[in-house]
Formats: sequence, structure tokens, C-alpha cells
Amino acid sequence: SKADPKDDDKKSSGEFHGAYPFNKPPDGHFNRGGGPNGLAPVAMYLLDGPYSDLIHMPGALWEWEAKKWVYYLAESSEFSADFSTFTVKLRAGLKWSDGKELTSQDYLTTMYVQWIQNSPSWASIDKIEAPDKQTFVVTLKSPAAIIDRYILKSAVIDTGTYGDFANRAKALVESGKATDSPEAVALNKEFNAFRPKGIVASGPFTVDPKLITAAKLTLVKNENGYRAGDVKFDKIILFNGETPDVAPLVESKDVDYATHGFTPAQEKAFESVGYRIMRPPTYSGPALFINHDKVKAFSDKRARQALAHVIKRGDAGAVALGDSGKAVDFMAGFSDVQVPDWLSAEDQGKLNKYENDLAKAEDLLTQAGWKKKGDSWQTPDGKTAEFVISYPSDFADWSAAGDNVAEQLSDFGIKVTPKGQKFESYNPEVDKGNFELAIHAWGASQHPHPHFSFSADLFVHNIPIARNAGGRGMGFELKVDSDTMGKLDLEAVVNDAGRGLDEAEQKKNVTKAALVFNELLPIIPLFERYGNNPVLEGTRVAKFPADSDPMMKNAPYGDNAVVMGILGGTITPA
Amino acid sequence: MTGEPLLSLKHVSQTFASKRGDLPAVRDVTLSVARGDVLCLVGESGCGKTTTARMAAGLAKPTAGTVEFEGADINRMDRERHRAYRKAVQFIHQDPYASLNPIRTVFATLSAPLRRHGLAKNRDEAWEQASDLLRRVELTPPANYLAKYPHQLSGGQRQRVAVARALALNPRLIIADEATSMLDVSIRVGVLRMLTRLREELDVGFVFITHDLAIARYFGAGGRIAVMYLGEVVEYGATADVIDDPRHPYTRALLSAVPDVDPGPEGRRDPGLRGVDIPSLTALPSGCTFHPRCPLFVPGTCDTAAPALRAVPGAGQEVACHVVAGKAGDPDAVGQPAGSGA
Amino acid sequence: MTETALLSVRDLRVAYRTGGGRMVEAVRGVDFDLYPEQTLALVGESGSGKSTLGLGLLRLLPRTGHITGGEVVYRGSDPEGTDVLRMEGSRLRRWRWSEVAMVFQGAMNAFNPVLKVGDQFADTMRAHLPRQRLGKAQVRERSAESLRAVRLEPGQVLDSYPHELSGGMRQRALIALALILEPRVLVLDEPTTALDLLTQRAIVDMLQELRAERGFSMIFISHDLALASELADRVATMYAGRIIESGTTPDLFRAPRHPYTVGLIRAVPPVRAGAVEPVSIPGAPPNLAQLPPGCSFAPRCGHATDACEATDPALRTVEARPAGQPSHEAACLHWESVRLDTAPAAAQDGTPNDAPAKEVAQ
Amino acid sequence: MSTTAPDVASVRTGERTTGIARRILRNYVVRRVFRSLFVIWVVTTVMFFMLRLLPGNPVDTYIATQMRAGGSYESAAATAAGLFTFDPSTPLIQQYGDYLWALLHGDLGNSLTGTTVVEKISSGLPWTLFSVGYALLIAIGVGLLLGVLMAYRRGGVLDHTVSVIGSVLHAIPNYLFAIILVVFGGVQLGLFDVADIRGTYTAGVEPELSFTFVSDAFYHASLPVTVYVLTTFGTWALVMKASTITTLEEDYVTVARARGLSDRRIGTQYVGRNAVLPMIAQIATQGSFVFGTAIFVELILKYDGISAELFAAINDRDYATVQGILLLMTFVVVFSNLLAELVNSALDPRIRESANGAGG
Amino acid sequence: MTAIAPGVAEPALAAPAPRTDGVWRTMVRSKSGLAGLVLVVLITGMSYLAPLFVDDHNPVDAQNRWQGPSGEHWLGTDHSGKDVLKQVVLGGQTIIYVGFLAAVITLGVAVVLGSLAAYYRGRLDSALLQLTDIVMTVPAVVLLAVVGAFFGLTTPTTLALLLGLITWPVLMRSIRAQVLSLKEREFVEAARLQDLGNMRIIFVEIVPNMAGYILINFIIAVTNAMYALVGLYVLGLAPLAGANWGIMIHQAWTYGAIYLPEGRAFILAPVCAIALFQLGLVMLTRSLEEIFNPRLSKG
Ligand SMILES: Nc1ncnc2c1ncn2[C@@H]1O[C@H](COP(=O)(O)OP(=O)(O)OP(=O)(O)O)[C@@H](O)[C@H]1O
Ligand SMILES: Nc1ncnc2c1ncn2[C@@H]1O[C@H](COP(=O)(O)OP(=O)(O)OP(=O)(O)O)[C@@H](O)[C@H]1O
Ligand SMILES: [Mg+2]
Ligand SMILES: [Mg+2]
Repeated sequence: SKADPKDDDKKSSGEFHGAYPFNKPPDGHFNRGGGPNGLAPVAMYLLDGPYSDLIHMPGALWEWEAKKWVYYLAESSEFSADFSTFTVKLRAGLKWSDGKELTSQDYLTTMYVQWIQNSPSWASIDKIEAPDKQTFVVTLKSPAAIIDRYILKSAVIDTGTYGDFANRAKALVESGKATDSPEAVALNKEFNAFRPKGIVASGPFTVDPKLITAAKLTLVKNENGYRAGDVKFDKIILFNGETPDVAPLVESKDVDYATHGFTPAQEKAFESVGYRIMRPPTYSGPALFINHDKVKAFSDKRARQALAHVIKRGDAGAVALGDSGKAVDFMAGFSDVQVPDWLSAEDQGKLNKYENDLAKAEDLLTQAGWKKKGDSWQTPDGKTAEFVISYPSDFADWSAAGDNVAEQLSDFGIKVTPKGQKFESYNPEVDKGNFELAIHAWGASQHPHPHFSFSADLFVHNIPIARNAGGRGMGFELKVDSDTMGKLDLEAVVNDAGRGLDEAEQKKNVTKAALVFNELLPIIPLFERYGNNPVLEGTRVAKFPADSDPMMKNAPYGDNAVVMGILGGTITPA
Repeated sequence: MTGEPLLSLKHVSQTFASKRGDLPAVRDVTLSVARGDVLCLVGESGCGKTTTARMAAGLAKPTAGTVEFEGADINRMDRERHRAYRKAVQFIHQDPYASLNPIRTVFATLSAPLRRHGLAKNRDEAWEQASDLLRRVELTPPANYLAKYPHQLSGGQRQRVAVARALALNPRLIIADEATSMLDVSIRVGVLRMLTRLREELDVGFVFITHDLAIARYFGAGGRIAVMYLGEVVEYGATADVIDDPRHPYTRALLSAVPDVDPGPEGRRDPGLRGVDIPSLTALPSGCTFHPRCPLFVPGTCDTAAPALRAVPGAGQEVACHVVAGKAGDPDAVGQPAGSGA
Repeated sequence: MTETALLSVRDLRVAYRTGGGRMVEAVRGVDFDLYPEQTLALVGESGSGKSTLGLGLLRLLPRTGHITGGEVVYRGSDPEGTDVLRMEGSRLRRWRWSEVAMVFQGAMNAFNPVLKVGDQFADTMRAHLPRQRLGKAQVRERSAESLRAVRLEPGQVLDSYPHELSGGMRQRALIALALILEPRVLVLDEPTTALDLLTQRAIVDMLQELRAERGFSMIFISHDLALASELADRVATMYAGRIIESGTTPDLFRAPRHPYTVGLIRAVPPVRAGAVEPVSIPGAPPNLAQLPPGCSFAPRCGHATDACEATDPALRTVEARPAGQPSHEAACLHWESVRLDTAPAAAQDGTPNDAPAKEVAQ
Repeated sequence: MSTTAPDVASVRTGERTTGIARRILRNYVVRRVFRSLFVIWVVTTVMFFMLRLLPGNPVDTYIATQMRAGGSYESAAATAAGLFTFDPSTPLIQQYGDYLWALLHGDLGNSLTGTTVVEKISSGLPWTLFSVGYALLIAIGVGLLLGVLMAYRRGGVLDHTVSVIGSVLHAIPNYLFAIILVVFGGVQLGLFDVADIRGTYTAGVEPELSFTFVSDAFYHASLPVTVYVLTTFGTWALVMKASTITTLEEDYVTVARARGLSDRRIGTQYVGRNAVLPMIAQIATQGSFVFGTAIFVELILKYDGISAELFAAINDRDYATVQGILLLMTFVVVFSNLLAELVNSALDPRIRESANGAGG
Repeated sequence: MTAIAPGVAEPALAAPAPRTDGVWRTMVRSKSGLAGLVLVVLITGMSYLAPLFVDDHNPVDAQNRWQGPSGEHWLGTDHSGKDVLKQVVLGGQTIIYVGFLAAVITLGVAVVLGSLAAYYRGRLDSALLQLTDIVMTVPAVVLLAVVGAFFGLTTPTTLALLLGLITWPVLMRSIRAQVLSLKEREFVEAARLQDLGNMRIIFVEIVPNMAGYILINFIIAVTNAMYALVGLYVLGLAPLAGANWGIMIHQAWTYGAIYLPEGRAFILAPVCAIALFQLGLVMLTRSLEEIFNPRLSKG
């Protein structure tokens, strides 16, 4: 009984309705900080995520399929031939919303503020300069494959607001102070407490502080901003909230596009009222983590391989995310989508795809010393195989995956009991190693390079990084002995894969890591999560990129295709 | 009357603290009672009868003065003697509906003290003894009553059960606080007769509290009576003396106020009080507390000094009244009601 | 006294619903006439239906109580009389208190504890008198007058909350409240039982004076025979929901003809020396839910014969008097042999009075 | 018979009595306030240490938030790392000392994100007080009215309907009820505009005392208020019914009927007022429920109140904010109890005098 | 904890003279009481007996997620293709167990502490009152979060313990108030006069007099604990192990069942189960009230 007038109402000229959680003042504030997109803005900046690219534009965003930059504030960028410097050329005639000119000086400001904030970008930066108004030059300490991303994706902030901080940081950098020096720490503290009165925007939109409520945030046009002329929308309304809060708004067609992690049920409901579901890859997903320290029964890799053969990864994906949960095929430790880019056809052939095969699994377990007794398995030490699988109960997809894995394994004869916890208490428990089996993340959705995926798979909840949380995480020793590659240090291999700029060298290391991962299965990736972003076409927005559009390969949380479409003027009002 | 006093109150007072100030409910009361003896406490509502009784029964500690049982202060006794006192002095409440636990049978009520104090070793013994008790209070056959709950009994029957319970520990003194005032006229006398018989047969002493002078006279025949007013004893003596020849103007007023089916030839006498309202305990009148209402009020004397309880020449009882004590012999001739003209 | 009765009650029946869908008849066919300026005393044991009768007259029974039969005719200004049982709504509301007022048994709780006494007086007047005639000052003046009549200090009482008054003061204030609209009939349900002797005496005296002054009629409910005898012209004894004897005060107290009335009188110990020993009535008051067939007093009665257990006797005239004057009537088959001085044999030997004289189910 | 009141009765203790009474009263109030302060201190202390016993830290909670919105672990972790003004290494006792010291100076501290706690509280509290207070008012009002009617017509249709509906609605958790309301009432039946009604007021409306703003505030509050009212009125009705039944049996009600008072007067001043008395304390204890129960409703309906704030702060391990809000709640609870005592004694003259009587 | 709950029933001070006869009759006579009894017995019976007859294996069927009601699945399937009906039938045990155990604990603590405090007064009393003040003031959410984090709350018994330990103060206060008034009753004084011993007086003479009140509050406590448990799941404070109504509601909630017509049975079934059980208890309470408070009984 939806009356048409209501729909008309919603059509009001040139509005785009998105949804994203934001921080309303007084918590949320206007100190954008100097971080690159998704990296290190000051906590509780008004708005994180892709929409903030519309306000504080980055130099460029990445096209994942075409593997090239789409330049915004920057006009071009390049490494010097010897990879010792990286130069960004800014467009001429850019203006801030307060009318001031946007120049390479602002890039300096941005990078110095990043220094204050201890950004990883400075790990490979030696020096930064602005030889002229349009040129910004970074001198590199050591070549890193990822430095261009750090710099180009940085949201540029204005010298008018942050210049003072930048100058003080510059003085410290030039006097050779480290970021952990007392002066730097003090400056950092001061900066974090810095609360500008408003936002000075470079992009086509800005924020009117009067229009912020707990329910929604209205982005209004910044006529001075870059691409203000290309963007066809007058206003962007962002509804606040997480999945359960936003779902009813989608259902009532108040939202044109949402990137939340909806459940299959919600997705189905959205489709029934006229939404199309976009499914961009996120290059990550949940995996089954095993506590190698605690659960000795799985210290034999054959036991882990058996698990991979038992679990129907497609089922887990379907239960958790419906069509957006795609079983991991290559089991290479990073996204199936990217495997062909990094591994030769031959090496791909070497990957064990761990098809669902219970006989094989039984075989492997028996080899590993397990025994089947009646319906249930006994571990090599003669105990009945019984484990607890932990997962965060507040993530619908992960908990569904966890429940499902538990049931599949129990059906197979390894009794697994699920235990859901809130993420806030769950995550530290995992890092402290207080679990037997757990569901956690594999892969990387921000950065296309497999280095980040391996780092997520092998470091974050494992000895190297979990140390920070006072534990050993899953306790998987990274000095491994493998059939395929012999003895090697996985930590070094993964780090090398991200270092240097020689792509061939990187591929070699990625391949090594992938093959060893595939053989040893320190974690068992279950499925890859694709977005299930509902889009409403024809009401307020004419069209969203088609499923076949190459832009759809962009990770929605890294380089959001819709935001890029709005900026490019390809997504228009109905 | 007979023998050593079993229980005596010596100058006991009880003052309650209230928001409006101190509330002297009982002031300097001295009374005693011996085995087989009966002492009636009468007076208007709120004059401190119950409070006095509660102190005598050890339910409340006097704020001044002592309560002595066989010559020893009950609040300073060792455990053993206190136990003996507890067993020897029992209390019967006014309301037979409230004093029996509604969820316990007669047998449960009676057997609890028997078992607790080792008088009955087992259930059968308890049953036997409980039956005896019921027989003693004339509830026969006992088997008809032992299994009943209080709500299945009539008021008189309940009060008999309460008496039986009080008898369970073979007391030597029973304090009965308005034990019959809640009972119907038609059964009240029956209970009183039963109590009288116990007194005679078991030689149990009684402190009997009532506001009904007729009942005091009936039950207290042969005993003594104490008339209380605003926390003090104003007249104290043998029942017959006090009722038939009252001396204190308050006692006289009380007696003349008693309604009578057949008022007799001279008709009812007007109590002749000067005021109806009882003064508040928190704002007691000075001097004799009765003076604002007293027909014999003598200004200058009665409102300045509190009279003590004194023997009155020519009468058996003691009276606390300046006027009566001063003009002995013929209370009726005592001067003009002083207040009437003022 | 040749006037017509002010209030005529005929065959009034009141029943209470009790658990299990059962009904208990608490008043079982009561007849009486109340004449102007007359006081009728209703006496009887607890539970005999006195209060129920009083409440029934004013149609104030609790939810569970129902008038199941009979009629109540009130002849105030209208000689034809109004059928009280048919009055409804605001007529009934206005009739109450302005024509017939009642002083209740539990006078301690008769006042709303959260309103000042003066406000409750005002409430009553405002509910009955036309608004324009009632200024604040008038209301207060009238209340004060009424309070003075019962010898209370108006200045103090009107501004007090009920709990600030003593029991006696509250009872008198309630009487003042009952008289404020100058009703023709005052129903007093044990107005003094909770009070001590001296206060009771004062109130009784005061009622007598007031009646003499204002000329209203009273129905005085009490189980205190002596008190009733002082105040009433006529007395009716109730037992198990019926009037079993009625007549003038001397009739009942000097020459009762129903064994129950006799028993009641003999059960009261006298305060004066030399009077006869009190004797109690054996057995227990009857349980209304399980009345014996025949005379309901028969199980406790020394005069009872087989006939008594078979027939429930109606009131018989003991001594007839002309209309307007109460005849002496008793509902006993053996009234002729009943005398105050011939005590029934059973009670004399002190048979425990609660142990049923004859086996009566409890 | 003379009727003179005690004429010459020189009252013995007149003056002194009032003096003593006042002293006792003062004493009582002092005692009461000390007790309240003690409770506040204990609760504050217990909370201080309990909070710090909670596992997890602000970083993890930040990651969780990002991930729940669909972000990936790795991006969220990178964003959150090292960003909070959070130093867990100070010894607990020192933290506690600092906290108390600051508290004594009226300083509630800063939240993790640097905002002052006072600022946070003052942004959320008015809305919660407004919506929950408004709802309590309606629920209690409606509940009391229904309760009285139910008591009058015991066993009637109204009695049964309200009992059943009330207890079923009460049985449904209010967050579930809120979402049902949104999904069925808003989305499917289109009774209200789901997007529009969220939040506390419409963007752009100036928060000031104007008709536009006030009506806008009521409009936005209508959803949470509906939820609170529907889930609670039944219980109030049932409690009130019980209380009214007791009151109806009181003698003074019968006397009032005998006095020919109008039903309205009896219903309000004689029955209603007395029936409400025993419920006042209960109404006061609602003070503590005010915040605790609004959490999910505020979250779901994006009603920007203090409960949502508290819940978020607990999840974020934002100690200063949690402590600040809890301190406030403790104050509210303790003082609403005090208030109830006052109201009770204002309504019930008997309490005025005997509040501390008969301590014997 | 999930709703503004006016809390415990008003102390009904009328001496609850139990009518030993006719308890059953009163119960049966009142239609709603009987219906309540039937509901409670049916649901409890189903929850406890069904596992004996129903195969508790409820397989995941990834292909048949969110199926509407059908001949095969009477109430349809959930997000993982499991049969909803089976979950409802098998999912009552924990909830009912926790509800009852928590109520027993609440009542136990409240009755013991409440009567001791009232009987002995003095320091014990004020200390206990102070304690209730504090426990009532500390918000349950925080208490639950902290205690939950420490005790793991993995077994129904610990859950019940926690719920019980949080909810006793309100009840304790009203029990205390009742005992304060009961202990002034004359039958208690009579027992003291006979030196029957304090413990005996408290627990034999006094406490049974509150039986009706206690029973009714027991039922209220059961229903409160049941929903508090569901709240714990929803708050994520109790681990989601096993399958019960609370977990079903939580899952239906997180998986957005409400949006899907086919999924509504999944959310409504457990809600209805609890609501019916609760309704049953409430209706039962009403007849119990009648049994224990004769003043309320009507024709
Ligand atoms: N516990 C108490 N606290 C405060 N005042 C009390 C207490 N007990 C009794 N009083 C007061 O002490 C006075 C005497 O009371 P008491 O009960 O002894 O009188 P009484 O003569 O037994 O009266 P009644 O005939 O009405 O039973 C009364 O004014 C009463 O209000
Ligand atoms: N609300 C009621 N429901 C059921 N029965 C009642 C009710 N009120 C009174 N009764 C019964 O009706 C009978 C008469 O009661 P009523 O109060 O009229 O007696 P009464 O003569 O006034 O007694 P008392 O002298 O004790 O006041 C009694 O048996 C009583 O139990
Ligand atoms: Mg007394
Ligand atoms: Mg009566």
C-alpha cells in the first residue's frame, strides 16, 4: 500500500541517501587528522570511511581491476627511476572551501601531521619537500611497494587549520627527533585534543555543523571544491547506524546505497522491495583459527588438512552470507580473485584445493594418529575429540560460520561446541591464546597487495603481533618445515613480499608464502566475503555501476566504486 | 494476699521515644502478685495497662525500675533463672484471632513448647500432654480439636487454646491482657469461669487486665485491683474495697459511667467530670495528671504537686489524691467541685 | 405516638457471595418500623447480622453483598414513601446522609486519612447543598456549629488530620458529620465499642441531648445490652440474621420471653455487688452457612424440644399494643415458659460454653 | 457536664518538645543524607574497580565497531592502533586517587576521545530524561487510571483484557518491541516515516524554546515513548488495581459513599489518592530503571540519549564516561528515593509525623 | 532488566490464612487459573519430555535456508536451514531451568536475609539495607557485564546464580517489611514468650505465613529471570552455546529474521513460547492469589 506521493517525496532534487556510522558531536569532532583513507585519522573524527573522500579528497584512488590510479587532487605521480623519490604533481587552481588556495604546502601539512600521528607511512620516508606550488616530493628511506598508496590515498588537510601543528612537527623532524621522543609525544597529545570549529573541505561536499543529528548527517555542496561541477548531487544524506539500525531504513527505501554487512534474510527482503544487491569482493573473510599451542591434536598438518577436507566451505558461506559468501577455492592465503595475478598457472596447479572429501579426511586423520571409535574420533592421545569454537556473537556472518563449522565437524565425529562472545571481549581472548578453535579474519580488504593478506593471516593473531596484547595468539611457529619449500622463515618471506619495488621478486615471495600456506594451513579460510550492498535505482539515483562494471572489483572499504562514481559524475540523480 | 510475692514491679517506668517527644506510657508503678493471687489492672484505653503487663512478662525492658521474679531482677538474671522465669510466667493476649499462628494446628501450637523444653520426648507424649491441656481448658474430647487450624475454631475455643498453650509450661503466674474483651458476651463468662477454676485448682497467680470494671470485679473477687490513669496507679487495694467504695475521683467517675441494664433505684450518677478529653502523654498536665478533669480540683494544690499513692484512713485501699487523702473518711463530702465555677 | 412509621422494613433479606459461588444469608427476613423521634436498639452477638442490616438500609453493602428480597420504605417529606431499594443514581446519593446518616462501627477509619477533617465536612455539604448557598465561610461556620454540638473545639478539629484526633474525638467528629445535614434517621453501628468508659458515657449522654434537641430517630446497633437499655425506647434482639424478640426496653430487659435474650442478659456480670452470678450460653454462635433446620438457637437452648428442631418459629405477640406503639414479640415456641429468673438447666452447671451443648457441626 | 478543655493545664513540656522534635528531624535528615552519600561513594568505588576488571580495551572495541559496519578487520585495526588517550599502565590505586580527587573538584574527567564527560552527559541526558520521563508519566497516568477502573469492575472485560494485554506486552523485551514497531508499523504499514522520525530532532531545527522545536521534539520522541508506554502500562495497571482493591475495602470509602459524595470525588480524593500512596516508593525506584532499560530502544531508534551513551561507553571501555554516567545515575536513584519520601510525606499526613517514630 | 518493571508485587499484608481445603477446587474453579496451569504444565512438559521422544539432531541444510512453513517444516527453517519447530520444542529446558533456579536463589536469599534483618533489626538490618541500596543502585548491565566476563557464564547454573544474585534486593526489602509487621503479631510474641528459639520462630512460625506472597513472587521472579536471560544473550554477555529460546531470539535478531516473511516464525515462535509460558504463570498467579488471600475471592 505504498503510496506514490511518498516515493515522489523522496525524489527531492539531487539527494543521495547513504548510510554509514558516524560520530555525532560532542564525541565526534572536526579534527580530520592527517591519515590516509582508513588509516589514522584522530579517533572519533566525525566521519570515517569512503564518504569522507567526498570532503577531504585524497590525491588519488585505485582502480583494482585496471590496476591504475584515478587522480583527484593529484594530476600525476611517479617514482624516480632509482626509486629513491616519489613525486606527486597537484592540479592547478584547487581551492579550499574557505577560499584559500590548495597547494603542495597542504600536502606537506598532511604528511607532517601524519608524522605527529605516528603513521606507518613515515616508516619509509626520509624527507618531504614542496619545490613549487604544485609539486610534492618524498625522499624514500627504503623502497616499499606500498608507499605510493599511503601518500596518494592520504586525505589532504588544509594548512590554514593544521599549519601550526605541521610547522612544529617539521621542526622536530628536522632536528632529528623520533616519534617516541617526549616532544613528539607531547605534540601528539596536543594534536589529539585539537578541536577545529569546522571543516575546511577540498572535495565537492562539506559538512554544515547545524545539520548533524544523531540520526543523520547531511553533506552539503562545497562549490569551491574540486569536481563540484562534475558531481550531480546537491546533497548527500548519511543515515547513522550499524546493520540492525540501518536495515529498516533500507527496507523502507530511504537509503540508496549501504555498505553494511547485511544478513541473507535482510538481503532477500531488500530485493523483494526493489533493491539490487551489488557484490563487490572484499578480498577477505572468516577463517577457522586453531590454537596450535593448546590443541596438540592439530599440530600435525595432516589433521588440519583433514579439517579442510571435512568442512563444506560453500555451506558455511551460504549460511553466513548467502550469495555473498563464496567458498575459498585456492586456499592460498589471499583472495582467489587475486591469485591469477600473482601465481603462475603452474604454481596455481600446485595448490591443493581441499575438495570436500570425507574419506580423504579420515585417511589423513588416521595417518596423523587419530582413531575413530563408534561415531566419534579420538585424538592421538586417546581422548575423545571435543573442542570449543569461539566466535564473536555480534557479527552475524562469523557466528553463522562458526555454528556451521561446529555442526559440520560434529557430524563428522569431532564434537565441537560453539561459544559466542561479544567481540570486545572475544578479540583480546584470541590474542591471549584463550581459545581452542576460533573464527577470525583472513585476507585484506584495504590494500590489494597479498603482503597485507598474509600479514593478516599469519601475524595479526599470531606470535609477532599478538605479543602486543600479551599473548601468543594462535601460537603458530613461523619458522616452518614444509614439503614444498623445505625449511623457511614465513615471517621473512611475507615481509620480503611487500618490500622493494621489483615485482618479479615480490611474486616469487608471494608464491612461496602461498604454497607453504596451502600445505600447512595454519588457519583454514572458509569463504571470501563479497559485499551485499543494496542499491536502489530509479528513485533518487538513476543507476549504479552494473555488476559487470570493472569498477565492481574495487574493494568497497578501500576504494569505493560508488563514491568514485559520484565524484566522476557517472552516478547521477534519477 | 497470700505468701511471698512471686513477681513484683518496683517503680517501673516505660518511656517511648516518639517524633513529638518522649512518651511516658508508664510512670513509677509498683505492684506485686503472689501465687494463686489475682491482681486486676483497670483503666481507660491508653493508660499503660498493656505496657505494664509487657514489662512484667519480660517482653519490654522498663526504662526505669525493676521487675523482680522471686526477688531477682529479671533483666539481670543468669540464663538458668531466666529460663525458669520464662516458664513460670506466661502471657495471654487479647486477641485470640491473632495470637494463634493461622498456619499451625492446635497440636503443633501446643506441642512446640512441650518439645522445646523437654517436657515431651516424642510425638506420642506430646499428643498425650496436649490432650491433657485441652481437657484442662474444657475442650473435650481433645481429639476433636488437636488437628484443627485456628480458623476452624470459634473465638472462645481459640482463647481456650491460647490458655492451654500458656499452661503447657506449668506456669505459676499468668498475665492476661484483656483476654476476654474480644469474645462475645455469650461466651465470655465461660472463659472467665474456666480461668477462675485454673486459679483455684492449680494455684496459678493472675495479672488480669481489663477495662471492664464488671469483669474486674467478677474475676478479681478476692484479689486486688489497681486503677491506672495516664501511666500511674491512682487507686490500689482489695477488689471489693475499690469497687464498692471507690475513693479516687477517677475511679468514682469510672464506676458511675458503667451502663447498667437495671440502674437501680437512685438511677445512674453523673460522673461529673470537668473535661472529656484525655490529655496527651506527650504533654502531661502538671501536678496531678487528673486535675484538668477532676471534679474535686483544688487550684494551687492539685496542679502543682503530684500526689503519691497513700493509704486512706477508713478505707482498705491506697489512693493517689491530695484531696481525698487530706479529708479522710467521707469522700462524698469533699468540698465543692472546684472547677465548676472557674 | 400515632404517626406513621418513618422507616418501614419488611422481610428484608441480605446475602453475601462467598467463595465457591455459595451464598450466605446474613439477614433473613427482618421486619420493623421506626417511628419519628424513636430510638430502636438492635442487639445481638457478633455475626448476628446487625451491621449487615444497617448497611442494607442505606444500600451500602460491599461488592459481595446483595439485598435479595423485601422492601424498605422511607417516609420523609413524602407521606407516600419512597422505596429505598428502587432508588438509583443521584437520587440515592442525595438521599443518603441528608435523610439517613450512619455512624460506623470502625469509626477510627471513617475519615479519609489524607484529608483534613474540615475538608471532609465541606465535601459532604457540597455534595448535598446547592453550590450558591455555600460560601467558604458558611461551610466552615456550619461545620463549626455541628462540632460544637458534640463538644469539640472547631478551630482545632477542622484543621486537623484524622490521625491527629484521639479515638473519642474522632467518634464525636463523625457524629457531628452525620448530623450536619440534619437527617431524620441516624444509624449508629456500635459507635462506642472501641472507646473507653468515660468517653462512651460522654457520647451516649450527648446523643441523648442531641436527640431531645433535634428530634431525629436512631437505630442503635450494639452488643452491649446495658448501653442499649439506656438509650433506646425499643429493643430488638437479633440472632442468626433474624429478629427473635422485640419490644419496649422494659419488655426486653425486665421480662424477656426468648431464651436467647434471657441468656444474653444473664451472661453480663453486674458491677454492683449482690447481683446474680452471670451464666454463659452454652455452645457457639451459629455458622450462617450451616444453620440447623428449625430454630437456629435450638442447639444452644435449654428449653429446646424436638419441635424446636423441626420448625423455625415466627415472631409471636407476647403483649399486643395499639398501632404506633411497639408490641412485645418473641420468636419462640416456648415463650410462655421463658422467664428471666428461671434459668435453663443446662447453663447452670457450668457446661463449657464452647463445647457444643448438642453436637452441632462446627 | 462541663466541656472545658484543660483550662489551667500548664503544659509541662510544650516548648521543649518542639525543640527536640526539630533536633531529631534535623538529625534524621542529616543521617539520611550521610547514608545517601555513603551509598554513592560505595557504588562509585565498586564501579571504578569493576570497570577496570572488564576485559578488552578501547582499541578492540573500536575495531569491532568498524567491523560491524562492514569494514575489514585489518583496515579497522590499522585505523584504531595507538589512537586513544588511554594509559592503562598507571597503578589502579593511583588512578582511583586521581579520580576521587578530581571528583571532589567537580571534574568528571575526559572521555577517551578527549571530549569532557560533562559535555557528553549534557548532550544525552536531557533527551533520556525527556523521553523516559514523558513515557513514565503517560504509562503511570494511563496505568493508574486503568488500574482504578479495573478495580471498580473487577472480573469485567476491561480487567481481563488489560491484564492479558498488559502482561503479554510486558513480557516482550522492549528492544524487540521497538524493532517490531519500526518494521511493521513504519516500513510495512507506513504509519510513520521511518527515516524521518529517527533521532531526537530534525536536522536544522534550532534547539530553542520555540513551538517548532518543542513539537519536533515530541514528534521524534513519540516512537521511544510508545515503546516504553506499551511495555509498561500494564504492570502499572495491575499494581494499581491491587492497591485500589485494598483501598476500596477501607471504611472511609464506604463512609464516603454513605455521605452521598459524588463518584468522582470518591474516586479521586478518597480511593485514588490513597491507593497511589503505597506506589510512590515504587515509582521512585523507576529512577534506576530509567537509564538501564532505555539502552536498546535508544540504540535502535537512534534516539540520542544517555543510555545509548552509557552502553557505547561500556563497550568502548571509556572509563571516565561510564563512571560519569554511573555517578549521575546513582545520584538520580538515591535522590529519587529521597524525593519519594518527601512526596509521600507531603501526600500522607500520617507519615509526616511518624516517619521516625516507634524505633523502640 | 529489559523493561521498566515496577518490580515486586505489593506486600499483601492480609494474613495469608491458607485454606487447606479447596486449594485444588479454587484452582480449578477459576477458568483463567486452570488455563494458566495447563499452559505451564504443557510447556514445561514439552520442554522436558520432548527430548526423550524427539531426535535432537537438527541438521543444517544450507540449501533450504529461510523456508516458510511447510509440511516438512511446520514452522519453516532458520538461517542455516534448521527446522524451527524442533528448536522450539527442544529449546525450553535451559530457559525454564534457569528461570526456576534463579527464582529459587532470589527468593532464598531474599527470604533468609529479609527475615533475619527484620527479626534482629539493629546493625545487621542496617548493614543489609545498605547492601540492598548498593546492589539496587549499581546498574544491572554493568554488573552483568563484569560478572559475566569473569565467570564465563557457560553453564545454565552459573547464569541462574548470577541472575539470582542480582535480583534479590527488591524482594528482600518487601519480605523484610512483611516480617517486620508479622513479627509484631501476637502469635510471634507468644512463641517468644515460650522461648521457642529464634530460628524456629523465624522459619517455622513467621516465614510460612508469607507462603502465598513468596509463591507469587517466586512466579514473578521466574518470568523476570527468563527474560533477563534472553537479555543476556542479546547483550552478548552469555555465550551462545547450545540451542534454546533465548539463543533463538538472539539469532533471529542478528540474522534479521523479522524482515523476511518466511523468517517470522523463527523469531515469533520462541517469543510466543516464552510469552505463553509467562502468561500461564501470570494467570496461575491470579488463582494462587485467590487461594492465599481470601479477601480477593469472588463468586
Ligand atoms: N511501642 C510503643 N511505642 C510508642 N508508644 C507506645 C508503644 N506502645 C504503647 N505506646 C503508647 O503508650 C501508651 C500506653 O499504651 P498501652 O498499650 O499500655 O495502653 P493500654 O492501657 O493497654 O490501652 P488499651 O486499653 O487501649 O489496650 C499509649 O499512649 C500508647 O500509644
Ligand atoms: N463481606 C462479607 N462477605 C461475606 N460474609 C459477610 C460479609 N460481611 C459480613 N458477613 C457475614 O455476615 C454475617 C453478619 O455479619 P455482620 O457484620 O452484619 O454482623 P454483626 O452483627 O454486625 O457482628 P459484629 O457484632 O461483630 O459487628 C456474619 O456471619 C459475617 O461473617
Ligand atoms: Mg492494651
Ligand atoms: Mg457489626
